[in-house]
Amino acid sequence: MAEYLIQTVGLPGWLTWSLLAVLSAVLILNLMAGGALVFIWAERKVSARIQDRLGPTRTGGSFGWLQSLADGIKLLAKEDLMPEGADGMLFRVAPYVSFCASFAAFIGLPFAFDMVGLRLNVGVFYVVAVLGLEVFGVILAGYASASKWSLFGAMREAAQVVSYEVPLGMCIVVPVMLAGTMDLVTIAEKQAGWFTNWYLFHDPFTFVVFWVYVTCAVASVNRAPFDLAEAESELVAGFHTEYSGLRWSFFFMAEYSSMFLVSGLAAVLFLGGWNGPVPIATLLGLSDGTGESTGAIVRLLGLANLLGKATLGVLIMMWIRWTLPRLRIDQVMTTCLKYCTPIAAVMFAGAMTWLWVFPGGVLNLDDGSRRPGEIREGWLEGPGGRSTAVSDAPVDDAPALAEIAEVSK
Amino acid sequence: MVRSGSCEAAASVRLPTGVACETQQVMGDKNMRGPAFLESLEAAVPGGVVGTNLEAIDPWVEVAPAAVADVCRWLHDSPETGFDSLQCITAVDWFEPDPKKAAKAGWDPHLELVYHLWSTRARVSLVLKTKLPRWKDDQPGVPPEVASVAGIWRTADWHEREVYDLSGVVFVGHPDLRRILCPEDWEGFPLRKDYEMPLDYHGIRGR
Amino acid sequence: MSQVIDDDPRIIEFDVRTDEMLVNMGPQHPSTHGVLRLVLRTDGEIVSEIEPHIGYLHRCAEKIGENISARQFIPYTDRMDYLAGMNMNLGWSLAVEKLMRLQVTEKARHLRVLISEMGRIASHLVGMGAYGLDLGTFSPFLYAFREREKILDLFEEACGARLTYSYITVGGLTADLPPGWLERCEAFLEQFEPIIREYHALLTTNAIFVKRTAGIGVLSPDMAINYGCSGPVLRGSGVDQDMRRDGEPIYTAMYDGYAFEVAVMKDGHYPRDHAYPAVPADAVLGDCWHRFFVRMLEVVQSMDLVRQAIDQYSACKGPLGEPVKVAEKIPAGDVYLETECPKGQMGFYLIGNGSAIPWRVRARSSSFSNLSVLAELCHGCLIADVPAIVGSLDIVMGEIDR
Amino acid sequence: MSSSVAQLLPVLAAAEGGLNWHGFFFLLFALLACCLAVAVVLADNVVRMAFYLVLSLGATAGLFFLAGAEFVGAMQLMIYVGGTLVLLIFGVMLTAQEPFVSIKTPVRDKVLAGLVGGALLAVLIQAALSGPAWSGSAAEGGGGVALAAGQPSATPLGMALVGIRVDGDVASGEKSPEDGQVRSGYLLPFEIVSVHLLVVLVGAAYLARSKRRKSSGGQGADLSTGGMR
Repeated sequence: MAEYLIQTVGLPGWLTWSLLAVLSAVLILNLMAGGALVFIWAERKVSARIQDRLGPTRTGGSFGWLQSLADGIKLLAKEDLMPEGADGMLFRVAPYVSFCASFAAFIGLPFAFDMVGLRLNVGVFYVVAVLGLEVFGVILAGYASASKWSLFGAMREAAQVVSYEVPLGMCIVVPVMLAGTMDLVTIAEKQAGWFTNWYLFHDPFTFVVFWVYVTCAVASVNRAPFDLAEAESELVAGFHTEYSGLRWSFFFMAEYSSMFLVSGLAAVLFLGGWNGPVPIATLLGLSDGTGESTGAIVRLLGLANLLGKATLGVLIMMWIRWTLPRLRIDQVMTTCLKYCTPIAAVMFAGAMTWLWVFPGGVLNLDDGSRRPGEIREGWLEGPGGRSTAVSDAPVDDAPALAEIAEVSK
Repeated sequence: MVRSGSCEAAASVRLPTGVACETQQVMGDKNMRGPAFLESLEAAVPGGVVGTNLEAIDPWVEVAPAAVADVCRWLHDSPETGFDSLQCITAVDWFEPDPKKAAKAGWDPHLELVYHLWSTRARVSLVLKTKLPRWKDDQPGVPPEVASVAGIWRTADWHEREVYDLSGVVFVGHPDLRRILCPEDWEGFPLRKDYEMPLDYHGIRGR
Repeated sequence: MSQVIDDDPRIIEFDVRTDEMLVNMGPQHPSTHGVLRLVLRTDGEIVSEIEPHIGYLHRCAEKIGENISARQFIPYTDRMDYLAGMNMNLGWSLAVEKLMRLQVTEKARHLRVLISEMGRIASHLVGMGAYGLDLGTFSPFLYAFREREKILDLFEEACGARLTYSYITVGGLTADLPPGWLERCEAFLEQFEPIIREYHALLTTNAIFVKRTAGIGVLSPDMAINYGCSGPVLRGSGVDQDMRRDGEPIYTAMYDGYAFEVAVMKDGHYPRDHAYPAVPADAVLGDCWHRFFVRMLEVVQSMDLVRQAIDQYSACKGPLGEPVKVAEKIPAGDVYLETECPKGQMGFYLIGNGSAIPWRVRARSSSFSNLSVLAELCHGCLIADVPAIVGSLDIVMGEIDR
Repeated sequence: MSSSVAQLLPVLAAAEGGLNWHGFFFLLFALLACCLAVAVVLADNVVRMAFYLVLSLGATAGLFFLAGAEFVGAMQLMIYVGGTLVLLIFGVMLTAQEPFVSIKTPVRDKVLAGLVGGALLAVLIQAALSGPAWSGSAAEGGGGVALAAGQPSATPLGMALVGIRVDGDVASGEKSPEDGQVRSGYLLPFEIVSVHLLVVLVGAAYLARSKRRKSSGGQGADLSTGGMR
């Protein structure tokens, strides 16, 4: 893309690169902002349907799809109050910190084979690390609003999110172990083909780990039934009691985008990322069946797949929110420490033994080219490796790899 | 448990006066209203019972103000009566403000406390009444005093606070006698017949 | 080293010094039912002491009662427990009729049973929905109000009002049922039956709901009696008392010819509980869960009563009878009557002096005593349990403050 | 000093004349980290100090990413910023009641700190600038810092942890020519460090344990399951 601009259009080098950088940033930002808007509307409609009522119908056509826009304008117009005893700088900065945290995590999430902000080799690790930063925004907001209620909410939220990162990390290690790499793109590639290749169905242990992951994800994103921070029945509105107008909308956007992110991560790790349940692209002959197809139509199909799965995840979260009552703070902590973490650990051990007992997978479906036991890293493929967008460095330690292959057979 | 049959009555007709509706006070063989009950009460608290009225729709027993606590204690604790639940405490201000009617009225101004007791086991109710002077030794503004029964029935705690707040009766021995419905710094006792609404309260115009 | 510390008595071992906080919950708090202010003394999350402040909705109904005639007082009884206006009217009308030794016609009696039991269903629906709100789930509230709206439509056809009915009055009822009302009421009951199972699935057997309510706010039977609790709060603690069966003859006579069992747990199980979810393992008799479950059983009990009332009412031939004139003279004398209202036993004490205007009117409210037990229940619970316990008592501030 | 500064500038000029983005971001993150570190020292409000620390450590994570060491960058973000600083802010918030929030340091301490800091800085700069890579290769290294060869990956690190060394030309287990030791993996040191941390953790928990009056059963005692105490 850059070469094209420089040669044909003759733009100076630095302008093209900055243009491209801005373009990708805007793309991701819009995906997040657009996603948040759609989800706000979806939340109203889904909760309405669950509660046997209609939800917004008048704004913009019959389905009220402009409702989020109307909310946005209202929030923009509303005055940004700041309580008198508040710590000015921290109060203003807090929403942007939590917004940036969930925005930065989108860089690592692969939407289709080559549609990823930055193909990090430590993709999963990076996303989880940045997701942990969102709690800063909440803590600072709770402290800076100088009100007893918001401090209560911030305390509860911080304790909950920090403690739920432990089981979340453990659940993520299982698919990473199955794929042998932390690179999200490779993990998704490995689950190409029929849905039986998805890690969800890889073995009973990963199946359970998926559901533990869902619980921890719902908790770490602070959605009901774990939404202690904004428990309106006890505390008035948790940490964002004192916020209004645009700042409040940033918190709102951060919550929805991290919801989308967490379900996107679930899709990539367990549900085969951009690979659909039925490999239509391979059946139609558009791609070569190894999941790394580079055709434009196939990528769009992949994008549709991932967005569909992530949106399904978000809808499920909404569905849970409008049916289940809220847990008490000590029950939330007990589920984390006494239920999620031990189950995740046991399942991790189970998945490992399963891998050791059935290296090729029980059904031995694949032809051994994708044996999960071996490490399929881009640069370990050797000179004849796949032509990927990233140039392969000449690998001079092929003999060492052969030896590894024997060890692990 | 089906209760079959009831007093048949066609159109809305008045029962002849004087025939006490079959009051549930008559429970099984023990006639709680009967003389036997009054003798046992008299024996338990000598000088307690001052008067009775068994013909009224809700027959009641009048007790001397000083003996209220003892009578209630006996009624609560004694096995055969066992009134373990206090339904309601009411203060009635018998005072006719305008002199003309006061002359015709058959009673002299006084304050009357009415206790409604209920026994959950025997499913029987009892009404206790006691007469208090309107003001303590007749200085207007100083509420009369009577022993508190909050120790016997915990529900009396709030009921007595309400009677104190609205009708002005001080209950001696009450754990925390404060106004319950009106603001803490409200003057006067609203349910008194001669109560005047204050002109203003913290700047809010009263009348 | 640790040995030295342990046996040195002078070392005052203090806990991590967390200073006590006085937290104000209400009066404008989303979870307190109406304007109730709770002052909590909390130590971290643990509530060590709680003190309810009431009186924000005090309209001195009793003082007004001394200036208007008995029948004119009916609209004030509507506004005491505004969620069960019908039952309030019934209580006051029966008290006055007891004083006037008045007997209403058979048709009026059956119609009163029908209407007051429908009122009980509507009130329990609000109690169930609001309790879901207190525990954080929003949907049951809307399901409950969807059904309550249908009942209010029926009431609107009968007496023209949806909240403050003044339909049952001294001497009978203000108007007879419009034609076709009974069929519509029958249709409502038909479609309401499966929805009760839906509520059970949504709340009663919901794991998180059970976790938040079972074993919380346990009220022992004798403490309930001592604090004068009544209604579902008393029956939730296992005390077998229901004024419709044990009350004054003039009130129990109203239910002659009706078969119903009191919804209370006797030796381990509720009446006819085969059709309802089992009691969860860690639910102790007298906790929030049992109070909630008793209300759900009473809804079904009231539905049976309404069906029987419909049959009895349509079988009645006689006229409905006229209520008394507005300025009817009340005989001298005092009378007290307690009726079984949805929240508990609502008592009216009335003193007449021969003129049309009563000398003294006193309303003994059930929520007033039910709330007084709150301080005892919330001792040592967590902050998140306070709305759960207040919700389980199902209090209405209009009735408490009068 | 001025000559070394002059050497910095070509870093910005990329080979084909346009702006060298890599250099630009490097300078940006470096400046950000340093200024925020200074801000941490100068800030008098405790909570703001903690917040600046979060930002400056975030900037250093950015530097790691720039240098292609994604694993270390992510590690920095997760461990430092996501873990330690959350606890630090917890501690600061819980204790930052009025008397502790703004810490005014007397002028005398400021001067002393400035002196010590300045001396340390001078030593560091002198050591950095005298290094061969910095001063010597300014001429041919003009193309800016070359990206690490090929797609950087954490796998050699991961496997080394397990004891299989793939990053050198010598297979694991043989003697390495230069220093004669066995090039074993990092498993042993890794385990030692983790046990060490465990011991430290237990010690800290024991020291900070809440002292409770021995006799009192106390209301709090039986509510000890979970809860915020």
